[in-house]
Amino acid sequence: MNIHEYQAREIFQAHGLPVPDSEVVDTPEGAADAARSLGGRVVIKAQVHAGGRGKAGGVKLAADPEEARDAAGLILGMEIKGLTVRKVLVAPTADIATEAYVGIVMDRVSQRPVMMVSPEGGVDIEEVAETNPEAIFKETIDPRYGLLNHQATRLAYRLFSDPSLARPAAGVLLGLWRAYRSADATLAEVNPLISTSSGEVLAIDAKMNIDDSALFRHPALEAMRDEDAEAPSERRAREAGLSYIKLEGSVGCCVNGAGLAMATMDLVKYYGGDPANFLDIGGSSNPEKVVCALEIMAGDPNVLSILFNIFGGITRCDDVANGIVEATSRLELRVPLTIRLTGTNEDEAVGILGVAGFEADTDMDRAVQRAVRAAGVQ
Amino acid sequence: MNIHEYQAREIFQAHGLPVPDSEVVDTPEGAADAARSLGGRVVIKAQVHAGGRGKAGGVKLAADPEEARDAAGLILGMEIKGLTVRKVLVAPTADIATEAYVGIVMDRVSQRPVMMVSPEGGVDIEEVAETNPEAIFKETIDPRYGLLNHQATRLAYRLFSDPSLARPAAGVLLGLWRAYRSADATLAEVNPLISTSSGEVLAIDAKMNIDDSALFRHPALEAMRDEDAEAPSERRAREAGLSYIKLEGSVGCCVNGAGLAMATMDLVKYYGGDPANFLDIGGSSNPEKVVCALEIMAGDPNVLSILFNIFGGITRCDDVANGIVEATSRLELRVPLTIRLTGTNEDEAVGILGVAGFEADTDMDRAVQRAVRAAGVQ
Amino acid sequence: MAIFIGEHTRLVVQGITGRDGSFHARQMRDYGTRLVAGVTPGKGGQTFDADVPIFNTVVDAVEEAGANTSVIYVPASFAADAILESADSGIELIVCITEGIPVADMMRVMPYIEERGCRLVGPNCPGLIVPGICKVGILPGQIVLPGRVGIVSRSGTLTYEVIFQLTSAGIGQSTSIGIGGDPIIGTDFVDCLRAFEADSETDGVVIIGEIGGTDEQTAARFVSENMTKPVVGFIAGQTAPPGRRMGHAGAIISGSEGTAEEKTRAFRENGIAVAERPADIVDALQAVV
Amino acid sequence: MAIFIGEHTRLVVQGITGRDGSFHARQMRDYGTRLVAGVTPGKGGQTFDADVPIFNTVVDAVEEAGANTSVIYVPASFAADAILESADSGIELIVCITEGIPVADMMRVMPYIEERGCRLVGPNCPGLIVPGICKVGILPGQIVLPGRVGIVSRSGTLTYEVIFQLTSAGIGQSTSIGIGGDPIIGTDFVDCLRAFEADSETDGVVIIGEIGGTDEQTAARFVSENMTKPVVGFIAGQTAPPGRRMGHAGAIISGSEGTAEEKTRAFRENGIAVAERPADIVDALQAVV
Repeated sequence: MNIHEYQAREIFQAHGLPVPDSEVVDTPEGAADAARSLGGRVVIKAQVHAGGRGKAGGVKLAADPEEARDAAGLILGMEIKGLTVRKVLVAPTADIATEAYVGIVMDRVSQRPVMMVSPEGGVDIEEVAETNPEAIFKETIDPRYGLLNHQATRLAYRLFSDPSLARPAAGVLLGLWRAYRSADATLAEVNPLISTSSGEVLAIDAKMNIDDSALFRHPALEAMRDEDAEAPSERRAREAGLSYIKLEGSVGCCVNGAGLAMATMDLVKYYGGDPANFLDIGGSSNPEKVVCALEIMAGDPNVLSILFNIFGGITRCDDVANGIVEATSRLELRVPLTIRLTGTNEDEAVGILGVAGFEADTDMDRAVQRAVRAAGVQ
Repeated sequence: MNIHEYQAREIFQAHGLPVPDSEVVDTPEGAADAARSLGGRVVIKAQVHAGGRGKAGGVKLAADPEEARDAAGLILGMEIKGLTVRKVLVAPTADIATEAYVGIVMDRVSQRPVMMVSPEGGVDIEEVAETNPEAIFKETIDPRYGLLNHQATRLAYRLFSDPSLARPAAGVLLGLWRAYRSADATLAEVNPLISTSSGEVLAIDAKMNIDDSALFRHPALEAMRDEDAEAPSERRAREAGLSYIKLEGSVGCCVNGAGLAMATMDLVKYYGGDPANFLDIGGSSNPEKVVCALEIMAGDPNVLSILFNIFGGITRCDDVANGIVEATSRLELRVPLTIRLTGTNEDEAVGILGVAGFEADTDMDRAVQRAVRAAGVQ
Repeated sequence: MAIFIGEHTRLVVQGITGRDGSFHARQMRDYGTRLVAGVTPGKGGQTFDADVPIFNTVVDAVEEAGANTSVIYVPASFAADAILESADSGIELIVCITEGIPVADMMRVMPYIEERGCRLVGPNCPGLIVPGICKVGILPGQIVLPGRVGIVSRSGTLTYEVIFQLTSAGIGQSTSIGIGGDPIIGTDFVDCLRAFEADSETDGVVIIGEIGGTDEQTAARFVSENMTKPVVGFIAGQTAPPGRRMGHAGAIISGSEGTAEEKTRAFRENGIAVAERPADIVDALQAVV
Repeated sequence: MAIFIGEHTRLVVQGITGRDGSFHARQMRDYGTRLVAGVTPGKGGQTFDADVPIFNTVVDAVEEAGANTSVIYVPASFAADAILESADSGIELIVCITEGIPVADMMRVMPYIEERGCRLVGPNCPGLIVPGICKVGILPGQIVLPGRVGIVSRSGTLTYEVIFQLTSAGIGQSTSIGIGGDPIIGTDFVDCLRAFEADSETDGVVIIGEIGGTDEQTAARFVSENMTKPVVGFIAGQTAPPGRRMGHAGAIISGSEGTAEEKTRAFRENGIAVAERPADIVDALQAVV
């Protein structure tokens, strides 16, 4: 789960990082007030779950409260990568001498968190990794020990040779690790970590992703979820326990299992269609989930054809069939439905569907081809 | 450092252990008040850093506030193993169905903490270990992981087969581990952990030793030190950074280094004397420490002879010599002084001592023999 | 012989009295797996289906019932400790079916497992099946066919689909193993490929990858450098958008890493025949085995 | 040859700009030890005594100055991390002089050290000296004499006393090593005895134990089972009262365990000649070597 910059700033502050005080507001007038109370020049930053907000015009400087009001007025309501900006952060500007990158990512290869720092901060770290990889320094963190003091020291002296900067930087790295660990994060970043000409080290940006699987033990973090950042259909799916991602195609795909769902979408593409979504109803056999899945797909105006692809293992085909019958009795389906079912209780499912007037196929390729044709693509 | 039962109870309670509320008082009247506010039968327990207080009469039952007053009156002021009882704990009595032992010790062989439990609680665990070792169950704790849930579960089911008792017992074990770890303890014990006939699991005793070397990071625990439990001379030595243990003999020994100090005491014994103390002035060369050491030994009325045994390495013999001269100029030494010095700056030391009228030997055996003779033993 | 499981497997089910655990315990036993014990703390001394002893702890199952393999069906918040318990009790192979274990928990589990030298399959995986002999996990027994092709996959139902298509075409399997869709897993592609290469009952291997991470690329290099047996590959997720988690916690394209295109290229460059559709796996296999 | 240190030793001093670190760095260098680097974070780029480079980190000292051995003089609250840093930087032998490291810190250090396969001597120890060749730690160089007796001890000044008496009697030493008086230490008696047994330059060994723990008993069994060279022993603390810590954190008789009497008996029963006084060590050695 992504959280917003202003939320990550709070968490980082709580772990002792030198994050300047700032305010988050949702109106231009609020931005003017914030600028007034912060005093001096401020920066207005869109709070939105999308990278590249600077390039998209989502970050603006303001010399006084009036400029802050105007800037916030321009940013609030703006769309960045399909997401509407509903909140802005108002933060004091800093007198930047140097900009560094510091971050912790979960590294799949070492199966450990890796702390990365670079004296080339303020830009996309993936770019630095490609153009100037020797400017990135790493320490693998043993999860049984956490980030050790000497590791923080080693990295801090890669960023600053001056001990009066390296010492607080080491403190920032240790604090960032504590924040990462205690929030069950999969990413924690400060970009840039700056030094000022007066010799301060400050974290003037904050980014954090939280492990979805760990949210059960972090109700306070779960409460930070920005439901506005999800499509309403995605929120509904999440609440129903479905794994759903809306795409732009016309063939709705409802599958049990994430791998098979992706393979089904790929096969739609292979046969000339475009998948309208990823949708995994998971391993359970709850007909209610099937009903919800069908409603979500049917509610997508782009969808011209709906495909079910169910491989019965734990999932019982008859449960899915019952769900389909139940859902279609509740809502008038305006698009053709193609059903592929095989495996556990396949015969019962075919019977149930037959009574309700549906035909079911057992072959995946044939069903996908039919669903693509039904969308009018071929 | 030892802490008292009432202090360990507070720590255990803070870590979620089911420790019945109790009160600690230092007057018989206080005990009566406590018994009144707790209601019902109570137990009065001497708070003293000595084992076997029960056998010594330091634990008494009281049926009502009057009996509590009388019991506390008997216990307060009592001497147990040379220590005066200044406080008593007043706790409600429990309806004991079973008594178990649970504890964590620092195991030198595995170099890890070991949790031990035994269904034979309420008695000295060392006795159980000798008479019935198969009644003791152990889990070695990996300090990188802490006590794991399944380890606590394993041990809990060794104590109780009934899940309604084993589950809370597992919780007690996990809480005891948290207390042990967060206090930098070297020992944490509940003996007995009881089950009541109504099916409760309760920790009705509490014991904890804290790692002296870790006290620097636990000011709240350091503040729990009971200075009344130390001999005044031991407290003074500790405050001066000396390692001093008072014994009953007549030959005061002041040595640099713990191993050499023990070897010197043993040699005193070998030559027929009795050491009056262990005293290690450590590796530093601070003359003030020497002064303090000499004053402490001279203040012990049992001491009939004082021996310095200094092997100069980091410790400079001339510093020790200066300390001796300084101390003897401040206090009138009523007993003979034997000095053995060798190593770093030995010649300077002999010179300094010579000017002040002291003779110094370089041979350990000879010096010890002389000091023993000076005590009038031979 | 097969890989990892077989007639020598003596299974304990952790969470045997739960809904999933009891259902699959019966499925596995009925398939022929030697189910020697179950574990549910507090139910020690009872029996499951009258003949399988239940213990409070895994160590009891090892000592009293001789279990050497465990399969875990306990909820996500307890699953990491269940793995540690098995590892700590002398279990040699631990198969963790549970989905949704926090990444931080798994990062602590991995070095613990490695120190004790035992093997973990999963978590969030369907387990293993040796047709006609033994199954550990949730792979459906009715779709497999004894034979000489090994299957290793990050998916669940996609694996079933491939097995089903192979079986339908008369191609049998030596062992099918689902290694799980999480970012941090125990046994990986390379472990399985190495085992299949060494297995005298396997003639060729199907490897089913998906977007996210770089395990497929590592596997491809291993195939080119260390394998003599033919390998056919398939990658799911060509149509997956970057930055979105496609169900599996591990199935996410982050940055420039982990696209299906890259993985497919790595397969091709290292001599793995790539099937464009699941159905093409059959043809590709028939061409090489 | 000697044990653990010698002409191959390339030393880095952690805490070289501190009071103790700088004093002993000079002592060691003047004795002949190859002092190649010092470490003090924030002073990287400076030099110590004009010719020893100072680095911010141990890894720099390893990579840029080729250090293979470190000696630690940093305060107790930083010392555990200093050990971890050396282990993490590829140092092969770490000698920790610092006294007063919390037990919990050392318990975390030990498995870290073991995983990396490096050797720790100490903490709370005087270090090692090979007469005339190399010293690492704080043992006084002027009392040793080159020779063929190995000394291993839990004490500091008591070791000096024994070395001094041996040297006075003309008995030289191959290596003297103080393993430290803490309850949790890296290299133990058995490690040193094994190394002395294997060392072609050592003919016999003096082992100096004290009250607390059971390391002397373990060492005694090792001597009886694995050693061909004669061993002379001494135990300090016959007059120590139970339950009191005699200076060293490890020198405490707890329960029935760790008395000098028990240790002396274990020595005698396993063929170790026991000296009653330090002075008797000389005679005992002359009788056996």
